[in-house]
Amino acid sequence: MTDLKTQLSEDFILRNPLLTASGTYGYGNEITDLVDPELYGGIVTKSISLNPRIGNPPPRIAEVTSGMLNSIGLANVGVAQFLAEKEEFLANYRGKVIVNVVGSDEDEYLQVIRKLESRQWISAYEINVSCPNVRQGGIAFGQDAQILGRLVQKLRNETGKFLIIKLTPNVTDIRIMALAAQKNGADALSLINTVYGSAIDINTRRPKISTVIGGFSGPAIKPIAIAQILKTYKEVDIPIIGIGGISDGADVIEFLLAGARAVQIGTANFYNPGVCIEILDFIDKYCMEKKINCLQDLIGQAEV
Amino acid sequence: MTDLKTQLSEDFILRNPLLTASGTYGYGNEITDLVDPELYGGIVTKSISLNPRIGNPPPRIAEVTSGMLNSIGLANVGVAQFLAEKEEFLANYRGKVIVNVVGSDEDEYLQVIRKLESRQWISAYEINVSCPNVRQGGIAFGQDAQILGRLVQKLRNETGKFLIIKLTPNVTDIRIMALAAQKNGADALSLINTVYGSAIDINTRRPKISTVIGGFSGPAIKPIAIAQILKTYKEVDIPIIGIGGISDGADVIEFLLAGARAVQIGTANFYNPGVCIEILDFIDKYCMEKKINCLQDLIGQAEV
Amino acid sequence: MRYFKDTTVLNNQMICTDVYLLEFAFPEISNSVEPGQFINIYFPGKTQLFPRPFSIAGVDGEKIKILYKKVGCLTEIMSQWQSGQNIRVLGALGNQFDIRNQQSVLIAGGIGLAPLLFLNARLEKLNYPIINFIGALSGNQLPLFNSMSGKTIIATDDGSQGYCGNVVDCFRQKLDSISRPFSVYACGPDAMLSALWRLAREHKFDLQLSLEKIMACGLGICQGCAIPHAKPADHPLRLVCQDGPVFNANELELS
Amino acid sequence: MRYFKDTTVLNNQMICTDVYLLEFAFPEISNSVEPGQFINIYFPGKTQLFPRPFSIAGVDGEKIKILYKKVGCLTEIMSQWQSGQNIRVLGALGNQFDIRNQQSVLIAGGIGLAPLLFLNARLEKLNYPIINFIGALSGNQLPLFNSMSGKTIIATDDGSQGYCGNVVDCFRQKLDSISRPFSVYACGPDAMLSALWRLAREHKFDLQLSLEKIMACGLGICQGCAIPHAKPADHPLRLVCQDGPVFNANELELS
Ligand SMILES: Cc1cc2nc3c(=O)[nH]c(=O)nc-3n(C[C@H](O)[C@H](O)[C@H](O)COP(=O)(O)OP(=O)(O)OC[C@H]3O[C@@H](n4cnc5c(N)ncnc54)[C@H](O)[C@@H]3O)c2cc1C
Ligand SMILES: Cc1cc2nc3c(=O)[nH]c(=O)nc-3n(C[C@H](O)[C@H](O)[C@H](O)COP(=O)(O)OP(=O)(O)OC[C@H]3O[C@@H](n4cnc5c(N)ncnc54)[C@H](O)[C@@H]3O)c2cc1C
Ligand SMILES: Cc1cc2nc3c(=O)[nH]c(=O)nc-3n(C[C@H](O)[C@H](O)[C@H](O)COP(=O)(O)O)c2cc1C
Ligand SMILES: Cc1cc2nc3c(=O)[nH]c(=O)nc-3n(C[C@H](O)[C@H](O)[C@H](O)COP(=O)(O)O)c2cc1C
Ligand code: FES
Ligand code: FES
Repeated sequence: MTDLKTQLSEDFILRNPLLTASGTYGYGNEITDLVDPELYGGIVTKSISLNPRIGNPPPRIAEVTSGMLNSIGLANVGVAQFLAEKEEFLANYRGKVIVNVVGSDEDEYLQVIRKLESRQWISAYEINVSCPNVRQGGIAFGQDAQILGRLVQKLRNETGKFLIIKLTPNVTDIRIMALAAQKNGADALSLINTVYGSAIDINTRRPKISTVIGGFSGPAIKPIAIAQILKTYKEVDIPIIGIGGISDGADVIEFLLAGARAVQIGTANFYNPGVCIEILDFIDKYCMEKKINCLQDLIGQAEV
Repeated sequence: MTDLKTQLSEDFILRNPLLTASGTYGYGNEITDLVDPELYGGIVTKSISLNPRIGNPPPRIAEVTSGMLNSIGLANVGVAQFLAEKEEFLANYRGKVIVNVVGSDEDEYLQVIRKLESRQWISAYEINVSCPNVRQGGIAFGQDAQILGRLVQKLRNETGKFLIIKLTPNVTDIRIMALAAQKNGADALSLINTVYGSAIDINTRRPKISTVIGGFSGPAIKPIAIAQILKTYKEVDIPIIGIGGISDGADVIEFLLAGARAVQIGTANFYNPGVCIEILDFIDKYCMEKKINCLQDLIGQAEV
Repeated sequence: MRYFKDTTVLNNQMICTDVYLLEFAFPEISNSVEPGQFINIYFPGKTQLFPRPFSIAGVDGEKIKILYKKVGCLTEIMSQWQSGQNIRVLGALGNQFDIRNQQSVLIAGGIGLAPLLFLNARLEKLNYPIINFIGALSGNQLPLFNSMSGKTIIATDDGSQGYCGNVVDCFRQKLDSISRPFSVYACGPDAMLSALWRLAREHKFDLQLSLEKIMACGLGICQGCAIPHAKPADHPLRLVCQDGPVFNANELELS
Repeated sequence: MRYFKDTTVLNNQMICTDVYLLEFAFPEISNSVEPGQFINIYFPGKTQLFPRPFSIAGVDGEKIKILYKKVGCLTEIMSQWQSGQNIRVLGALGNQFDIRNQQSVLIAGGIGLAPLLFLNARLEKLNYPIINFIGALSGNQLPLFNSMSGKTIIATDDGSQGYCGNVVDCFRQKLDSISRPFSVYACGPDAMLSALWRLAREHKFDLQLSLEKIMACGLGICQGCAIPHAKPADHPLRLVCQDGPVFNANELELS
C-alpha cells in the first residue's frame, strides 16, 4: 500500500488527500450508512453562517451537459444548531474536520469563527468568499483583492487554526486573489468554487434554477480547475487543495500533478456514492504500477 | 417556413441567425463539398493578423469531457495572402462575410483593417480581443476595460463597417468590458470566446496541449456562455451574438431566449458536419409547433 | 436501511406505448420497503450525471418492480435493457404513505400510477374498501391497472375509455357518493396534484400526495429538492427525497 | 471527393485479442479510395466529441473495411457493434501512399498494419516484389497478415513468433540483403516511425510514413493536427489530416 499521507503544514497532515467538498456531503453524518466517512482524509462541512439560512426558492438544481447548476444559496442550520446537532459526531470523527464558514460581511465571518474557535475537534476553517458582500454592494469577497486581503487578515487575527481560503474562478486573474490571501496569513487555498452558469428551458422559457445564474460544477469544469491550479501553483508558497469536477482516481492524480496537495470531491458524491472507495483503489493501483511510494512524488510534478 | 431573418442594425441583417465561429470553419471555402456555406447566415473567418502566423507547436488540441482544449495560437495566412487566396470565394458568397481580426498591439489591428476596409464583400469585422497585448505586458485586450475601450475607439475611427467586439469570459465582470466596447462605438458584441482550460496526461505527466493552458470550448461551456449573455443583455443596448457550446437546435433557441440576436457554431463543426442543417430543421419545427412567426418573438424572451 | 449495490435486470418489458416494467433482485430491501418509497438508478457516462429516481411499483420475493415511462435520454436507455444487464441501484429512499385504517381512494395520473400499484397491493391486506381512480391520456395508456384490488374507475383525456376528461374532475363528480371517512392517496403530474390539493381543502378530506422534484442525490445531502413548507415557521424547508416524496396535503402550499 | 453519410455495419468481428474488422457499405468512395486514406467515424453523445479516424484497410465492392484496435472508450463501443448498427462516417480523407514502380517493403507496427493491408492489395497488381515486415507484441496479435501478397517476415516483442524483438531491428538486420532500389512504406507507433526515419537517413532509402495525430475535424479546418515541416521555410506547417497522413520521410523531422 502506498503511503497516502499528505502534509499541508507541519501540523496539518491528512491521512489521505481526499476531502469532501463543502455542500456536497452535508455535515458529515448524513450518509454514514452508505459511505464510511473514515475513508476520507477529512470532512469539509457545508458552509456555516451565523444564523440559519433557508437558501433560495426552488428549483435550485439543474442538470447540464456533464455538470450541474445549483442555487442552494448556502442553506444551513446556522452555527449554534450546527454545534448542538453535529458536535458529537464530528468530535469523534478520526479524520480532519474542516468547517466551511460564510458571511455577508466581515463581522459575520468573525462571529462564526468565535463560536467555533474553542472546539478542539475542528482542525481548520475553509472560508467561502464567493458570497456577495452586503457591505460592499454585493461584490463577492473573492472578487476584489483588497476586500479579500482585509477579511483574511481579520480572520488570521482571530484564529490559530489552519486557515484555508476557498477561491472563486470567476475572476480575471486568480493569482492576484491567491497572493492577497497568502500575504494576509492564509495557510492554504482551496480552488475552485463553482463557475457562474445558467440554463434556460426552451419549452417554458424559464431559467432552470430560480436565481437564473448559479454555480456550475461537475466534470465539465475540470479543465477550468486544472488551469487555475497550474497558474496559482507557480505563484504561491502555501499549499493548494484542488476542487472541481473530480469523478475518479485518474482525475485525482491529475490534480496532484497540477500541484494540489489534497483534493475535494463534490458533485461526484451525488452521482456516485462509491466514488471515494473507487478513487482510493485507483490511486493504490496507479502508484503500484508506477512505483510511486508517496504522494510527494506526484504533487506538482506535471512537466509544464 | 418561419422567417429566420435577424436584424442586428438597420443595415446589418442576417438571412438566418447561424454564423460560423472564428477558427472552426477555416476561411469559408474549405469544406464546401461537405457543407453548403450558403446554409449559414454568414461566415466568420479565422482570426486574421497582419503577417502569417504558424501558431503554437503540437500538440495543440485535446479532448476533454464534453469539450476540447485548443492552443492553435491564431495560426493564419496573414491579411495579404487571405485577400489573395480567399477574395474570389468570399466576394461571391451570398451570406454576410465577417472577418475576424487579431493583433498583438493596437497598431496591428488598425493595419489589418486598413487593408480590408475597401472590400465591399466584407460586411463586418469581429475583433478578437483575447490575444495578449504585447505592449501592455501580455494582458489581453479583453481583460482591461480601459485598454479595450481605447482599442475600440481607434477601430471605430478607422471603419464604417459593422464592428463586433468578441469578448472573453475570463474576466471578473464581463459587463464592464461590454460597456467599454459599447461606449466606444462597437456595433455589437460576440460572446463568448474560449474559457481558460488545461488537462494533464497522468501517464506521461505532460500537459495535453503544448501551451499548458489553452482555450476550452464545446458543450461543456454552454452554461457559462448563457450566464454571460444573460448578464450582458440586461446592461447593453447593442446586439449580442451568442457563442459557446452550441451543438443543436435546442441550444440555439436557448441562446436566442437568453438575448442573442445571432449565434455562432464553433466546435460542433468538427464533431458534426451536419450541424447547420440539423439546426435549421429543428428551429423550423420548434417555431411551427410554438406558433412563432419570427425570431424577434424569441430573442431575449427568457422569463428571468 | 439504504443499500447501494450492483444487480442485474431480471426482466424489462414494454407494457404499453412508452411504459415499461423493470424487475431486478434487491433482497436487502425487498422485505422492508413500503409503498411510497423509491430507488435511485445510477448510469455510467458523464453526460447526464444525476441518478434517476423511480417509485417502487411492487415487490415479489427478492424482486423489486419499477414501472417507468420513456420520457428522455436515460429512460430511453433503460428501455433497451435486456435481462442480465448490470445496473447500479440505491434504495430504499424516502418516506412512505401513511396507511390509515379506513376506506382508501387512490388517484393516479399517468405514470403516477407506479407507487399506487404498490400501495394498492398493501391496502388489499386491510379490510377496508378501495376505490382506484386511474387517469391517462388514452385507453391504450393504462398499464397494469387491472391487477389492482377494489373498484377501479378510469378517466381518459381523449375519452377512449371510461370517463372523458381528467381524473380529478372524474373524482370530483363521485366525491359526494363516496362514504366518509376516507383517505386519498395520489400521485401524478403537478397540475393534477394542485387541483386535488385545492379540492381537499374545499371538501375537507384526508389527502396524501407523492411529489416529484428533480433530484441530484436522493440522499438529503444536496438540498436541491427542497420545497417550501405550508407552515414555514415550523419547518422552513422540506426535502422531497428525505421528508417526502409523500406529503400530507396540509404540509404543502400548492394553490 | 468527401462524403458524410449514415450507413450500417455489415460485419464487425474480432480477429484477435482486442482487434476487430469492421465492414460497412460506402459505395460513394469504395471505387476511388487509395491506400493511405482514412475515414472518420462519428459518435452520438456529448462526452467524447471528436470523430475517430481509421485507415482504410481494404475495399470489397461497395464495402469499406476497417481494422481497429480496442484502446479506449469509443473503440470499446465500436467493438460491441452488431451487423445492422447505424453509423455515421465521413471519407475518404487525407492523401495516399505514393506508389513507386519498384520493389516494395511494407513495415507495420501493431495496428499500423491496417493501411498496409490495403496498400499490399494494390501493390499486388504491380509486378514488383513485396516484402512485408509485421511487428506485434506477440504471435497472437497478428491479424490478417496471411492474406498479404509477397514475402512476410514476422517480428514479435515476446519472441512467440518469428524474429524476437522490434520490427525495425528485424528490418535493419535484413536491410543489406534487400536488393535496391526499393521503397519502404510504414505505419505504426511513433517510436517505431522515428527509428525508421533515422534508419532511412543513415541508409538512404525511400521511405513513406503514415502518421497518427489527435484530430478534432479531419477536414483541415481546426488546424489541430499540425506538425512542423522539415523545411519550415517552404512549408511552415503541415496538417496530418490533409497534407498527410502519409509523408515522405524527408518532409519530416523525427529525430
Ligand atoms: C420520487 C420520484 C419518483 C419517481 N417515480 C417514477 C416512476 O415510478 N416512474 C417513472 O416513469 N418516473 C418516475 N419519476 C420520474 C423519473 O425520475 C423521470 O422520468 C426520469 O428521471 C427521467 O429521466 P430521463 O433521463 O429519461 O429524462 P430527462 O430528459 O433527463 O428529463 C425528463 C424529465 O424527467 C424529470 N427528471 C429528470 N432528471 C430527474 C432527476 N434526477 N430527478 C427527478 N426527476 C428528473 C424532469 O421532470 C425532466 O424534465 C419519479 C421521480 C421522482 C422524483
Ligand atoms: C489517420 C489515422 C488513422 C488511424 N487508423 C487507425 C486504424 O486503422 N486502426 C486503429 O485501430 N486505429 C487507427 N487510428 C487510431 C484511432 O483513431 C484511435 O485508436 C482511436 O481514435 C481511439 O479512440 P478511443 O475513444 O477508443 O480511445 P481514447 O481513449 O479516446 O484514446 C486513446 C488514444 O487514441 C488516440 N486518439 C484518440 N482520439 C483520437 C482522435 N480524435 N484522432 C486521432 N487519434 C485519437 C490517442 O492517441 C489516444 O491517446 C488512426 C489514427 C489516425 C490519426
Ligand atoms: C449542491 C452544491 C452545494 C454547494 N454548497 C457549497 C457551500 O455551501 N459552500 C462552498 O464553499 N461550496 C459549495 N459548493 C461548491 C463545492 O464545494 C465545489 O467547490 C464545487 O462544486 C466544485 O467541485 P465539484 O465539481 O467536484 O462539485 C456546492 C456545490 C454544490 C454542487
Ligand atoms: C480550434 C479552435 C480555433 C479557434 N480559433 C479562433 C480564432 O482564431 N479566433 C477567435 O476569435 N476565436 C477562435 N476560437 C473560438 C471560437 O470561435 C469560439 O468562440 C469558441 O470555440 C466557443 O464556441 P464553441 O464552444 O461553439 O466552440 C477557436 C476555437 C477552436 C475550438
Ligand atoms: S435530492 Fe439531494 S437533498 Fe434531495
Ligand atoms: S484534424 Fe482538424 S485540421 Fe487536421
